[in-house]
Amino acid sequence: MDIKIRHVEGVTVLDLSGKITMGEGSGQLRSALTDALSAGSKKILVNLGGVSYVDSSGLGELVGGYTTVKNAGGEMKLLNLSKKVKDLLVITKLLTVFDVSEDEASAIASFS
Amino acid sequence: MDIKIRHVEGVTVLDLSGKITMGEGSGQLRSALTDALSAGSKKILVNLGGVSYVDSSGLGELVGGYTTVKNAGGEMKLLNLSKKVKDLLVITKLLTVFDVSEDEASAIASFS
Amino acid sequence: MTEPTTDHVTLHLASVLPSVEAVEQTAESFAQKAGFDEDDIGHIALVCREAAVNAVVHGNKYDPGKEVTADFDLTDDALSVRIGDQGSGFNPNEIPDPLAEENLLRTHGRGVFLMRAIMDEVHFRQLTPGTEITLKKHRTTREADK
Amino acid sequence: MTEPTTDHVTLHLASVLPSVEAVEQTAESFAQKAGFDEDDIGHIALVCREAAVNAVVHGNKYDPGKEVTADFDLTDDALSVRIGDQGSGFNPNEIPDPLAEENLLRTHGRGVFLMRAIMDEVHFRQLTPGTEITLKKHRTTREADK
Ligand SMILES: Nc1ncnc2c1ncn2[C@@H]1O[C@H](COP(=O)(O)OP(=O)(O)O)[C@@H](O)[C@H]1O
Ligand SMILES: Nc1ncnc2c1ncn2[C@@H]1O[C@H](COP(=O)(O)OP(=O)(O)O)[C@@H](O)[C@H]1O
Repeated sequence: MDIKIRHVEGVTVLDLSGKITMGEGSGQLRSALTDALSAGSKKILVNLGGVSYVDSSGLGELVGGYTTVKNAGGEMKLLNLSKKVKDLLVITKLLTVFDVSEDEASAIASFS
Repeated sequence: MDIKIRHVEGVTVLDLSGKITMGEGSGQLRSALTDALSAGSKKILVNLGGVSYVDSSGLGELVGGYTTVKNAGGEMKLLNLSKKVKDLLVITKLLTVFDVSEDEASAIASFS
Repeated sequence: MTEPTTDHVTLHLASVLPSVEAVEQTAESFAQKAGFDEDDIGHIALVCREAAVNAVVHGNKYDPGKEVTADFDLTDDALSVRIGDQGSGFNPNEIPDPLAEENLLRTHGRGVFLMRAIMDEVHFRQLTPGTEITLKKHRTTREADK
Repeated sequence: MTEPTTDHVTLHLASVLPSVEAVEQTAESFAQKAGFDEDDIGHIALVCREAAVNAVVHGNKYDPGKEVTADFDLTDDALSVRIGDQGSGFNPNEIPDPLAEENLLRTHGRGVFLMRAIMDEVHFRQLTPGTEITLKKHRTTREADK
């Protein structure tokens, strides 16, 4: 997994690419989020547009990241899920946990 | 494999990282070289400092790249080989083909 | 993706993570041969991978001297994938429900649930020692015709 | 790297590239258990990988229905790795010498040469159908003591 970081109108955007699976970049997302939080970001948008593949460990990474941000008083949302990733979030009911959007501009605007 | 491109005093430096093996980035080096050649570069330094691993296919990639550059009237040299990669070049006598150096500044200076 | 030329293959794999990729790719090619649609193929390959991860990680605990077996069987009726390990076993009835309110934010525990959601049948069998899981997905008439 | 708890393992692998990584990792852990030094471990793992690539690519031509077998055997005397495929075979005596002037710039044909350079013994055996290659590296007294 590769993570690139951008700042857009007060929101920290993490552009993820590659796979989020058992063995591939476990812990990477969590440490990128921790870094963003310590740099003072509270509004974090995780862009999964470049992510081709997520398995159950990857779902766990996303959930763990969500909790980390929430516990630090921040907000983490998801952007650009592929159909395959979205299917998995539906099946596991994680779509009820995450705020998901398909358009970057409105995702950015949605942060209060 | 990842390839990043820099330009230093008239020399095009390709910073390779990752693995050059069967199945990993085959053809990638060749196409980066072709791009550099069509952009007019004739002096090309391939920096293997970030390459952890090369197998016999990877050796073939390096040789193929060398030939591509040479046939286009250019010169390709290698920089920063790990011990493991150097061992393989010794065993296969490819060290007699490649111009290899361990220091970027002198490698850059060595291009005529 | 190259389709297999046979309807049955049994693999004996090392307990290392690349074995998990091999199981996934093999499942993908069998699912393709079975004629499942693209979404199903991706899902089937994913859960076979999950079963292999469990065998390598929870079962054999990465011991490269312990085997993971993977058996792929394509009949007119169904695709069956059986994954076995030589670990110390576990009680599948004790797996917590990942959809329960109190588990929704756990970072683990969705693998077997996904297998059950995606496949038509999931069975566990205790080996001595180890665990064998069978994942089965029925072909519809349309798929079997291919 | 987890060391295997046994001195012998036989794998039956799918003809996909991840199998090659699995062979490499297994070879690495056996070479480590054998007590070879770090450079040797890397080289042994590399050439076992090369043999597996040949079995998947040249032998079984990526057919996931055809098996690659990989047998690892550690004795007091040596580490032996045997890789088999179900391909159409070839004549190992006809492999061109990659050190010959006219072959030095070829983009292929260094795999078997590396195996021979790094291991103490390399044997080919014709199967029906297929090829089996045996790679053997002797342990020195120091290594066997570990
Ligand atoms: N092959 C196995 N051997 C031993 N324990 C297993 C095996 N497969 C699953 N388990 C147990 O079942 C639990 C749930 O597995 P799973 O739903 O795949 O989630 P996860 O692997 O993320 O924990 C695991 O944490 C493990 O304790
Ligand atoms: N298992 C095999 N089955 C069939 N042919 C093989 C096998 N292993 C090697 N070969 C043949 O021997 C040749 C040389 O192999 P090798 O030295 O590994 O170089 P390369 O794989 O780069 O060609 C291959 O090109 C192939 O024709």
